[in-house]
Amino acid sequence: MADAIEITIASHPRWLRLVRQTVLEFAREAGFDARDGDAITLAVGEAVGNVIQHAYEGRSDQNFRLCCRTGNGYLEVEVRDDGRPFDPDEVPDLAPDELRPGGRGLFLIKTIMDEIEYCRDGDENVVSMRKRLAASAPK
Amino acid sequence: MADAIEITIASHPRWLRLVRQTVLEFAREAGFDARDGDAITLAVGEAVGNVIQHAYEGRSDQNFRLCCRTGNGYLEVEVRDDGRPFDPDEVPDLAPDELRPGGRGLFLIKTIMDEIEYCRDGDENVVSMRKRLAASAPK
Amino acid sequence: MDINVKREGKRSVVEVTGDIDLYTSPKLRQTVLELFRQRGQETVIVDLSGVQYVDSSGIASLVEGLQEAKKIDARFVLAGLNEAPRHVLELTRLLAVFEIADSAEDVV
Amino acid sequence: MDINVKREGKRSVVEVTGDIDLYTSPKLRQTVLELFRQRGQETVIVDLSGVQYVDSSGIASLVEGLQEAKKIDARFVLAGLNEAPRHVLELTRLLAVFEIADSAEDVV
Ligand SMILES: Nc1ncnc2c1ncn2[C@@H]1O[C@H](COP(=O)(O)OP(=O)(O)O)[C@@H](O)[C@H]1O
Ligand SMILES: Nc1ncnc2c1ncn2[C@@H]1O[C@H](COP(=O)(O)OP(=O)(O)O)[C@@H](O)[C@H]1O
Repeated sequence: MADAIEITIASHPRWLRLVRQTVLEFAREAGFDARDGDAITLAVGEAVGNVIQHAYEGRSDQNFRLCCRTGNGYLEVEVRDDGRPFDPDEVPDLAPDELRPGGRGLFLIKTIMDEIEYCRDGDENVVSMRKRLAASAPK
Repeated sequence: MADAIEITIASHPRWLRLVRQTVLEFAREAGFDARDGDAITLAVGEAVGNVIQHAYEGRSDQNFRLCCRTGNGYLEVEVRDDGRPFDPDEVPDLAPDELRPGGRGLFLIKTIMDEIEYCRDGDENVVSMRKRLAASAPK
Repeated sequence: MDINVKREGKRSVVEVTGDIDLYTSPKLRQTVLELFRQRGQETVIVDLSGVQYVDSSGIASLVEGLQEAKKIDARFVLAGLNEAPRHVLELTRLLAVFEIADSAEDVV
Repeated sequence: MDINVKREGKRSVVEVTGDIDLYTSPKLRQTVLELFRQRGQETVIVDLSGVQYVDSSGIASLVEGLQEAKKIDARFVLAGLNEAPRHVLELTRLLAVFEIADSAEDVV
């Protein structure tokens, strides 16, 4: 069954937990097990954190949109903001186990999700992430 | 600090849990304690259940919108659907402890929330509910 | 929500885990009514110790269970109420209407 | 997220409860760096047994703690890792980079 939720939230980090709980519940209801649900939640949390920190440069009075869709054996999450444009190809690939504080968000998203795509839609930045449901865990 | 989230969801009861978790987290972050958070969650769950069951007459392929706002010492939740119009004044007040199965949803909403208002906005039904934060628990 | 029924002769314990809401309450309703109607149970205990949420449709299912029990002179007990389910029963003034037990084992 | 610091001489245990994310990690970072820089601690153990979620900003704070420890020849230990935080450290290949203990009491 195809199903979707869409949520608009202020760009304040106080709402990150709410984003995570919503995504986790969506992923679980879409048929992902607890471990995959936690990983998807982490990936989406990173994408939203980047929107707050980088696209909106820490401004907490902006809005972003989160859309979760599930259909035949997959989950798709889209995050939209109207902040600073962003080209992920300009970000250097760094080894995650190097001893420096930042720079592991995109790595985590890529590692966890099966597909990730950045694009610009009018004035909006759109990050789309997809994960397939393992054949063993349909619901 | 005034803050808001808005969420659009399919009218399938499988998403009721997600609605509740989102509302609970919003209420807690807005400063309500666990007991009040649970009660607010129940009231909103009843309002959304009524939209699914009555406004959409059980059809699970429609959408409804939920908006949560918090400002100086209050929480406001609005539920919007474009289903069948509804006038709560036509619903008889029944004693909740009478032995019949249904008819306790509106009673619970009214008991828990400080204010509740039904109105029609264009093609939409709007339920607005408000609850004040007790003076002892600001955040 | 998961339901696990333990039947011993004329007495059943219905162990519920998870939330009882509009999505899940039909299953609880059906389980309870079947135990009275098809299985001829004389006592049905609903063990709610694994339940943290009950909405008005859940209350409706429990009231139907109680109504069915009264009709056939059977016994219907709610056991192991957590805080939130207890609060809903208080708000709807039904706490005194049901037979309540601390746990399923307490019902003699 | 809540932080509770237990200091015994040159050794501190930083007990964290809740999620470590972009919202809360600055507090953890500050607590740890202060223990090394202002309090002259020789061992700082971060007890994560009350933590179910750590994001990359949380990882960043822990890495800064480790960097500071290395700089001043002190010891920095992560204790009581639950499954999700452990998984993040595995994914970022940092599990072998940190000193890990089952619990704060295990650190001798
Ligand atoms: N949504 C975004 N908008 C703008 N810039 C971004 C966005 N996401 C990532 N970036 C840029 O890519 C860099 C790497 O991101 P990331 O791997 O998440 O690590 P970190 O956020 O810790 O720096 C960021 O420092 C930032 O410059
Ligand atoms: N959002 C709504 N749209 C249309 N009708 C409604 C709505 N909410 C309530 N009603 C009507 O009011 C009645 C009482 O509602 P309620 O107290 O929630 O109990 P119940 O849903 O168990 O019947 C319902 O049976 C229905 O006829």
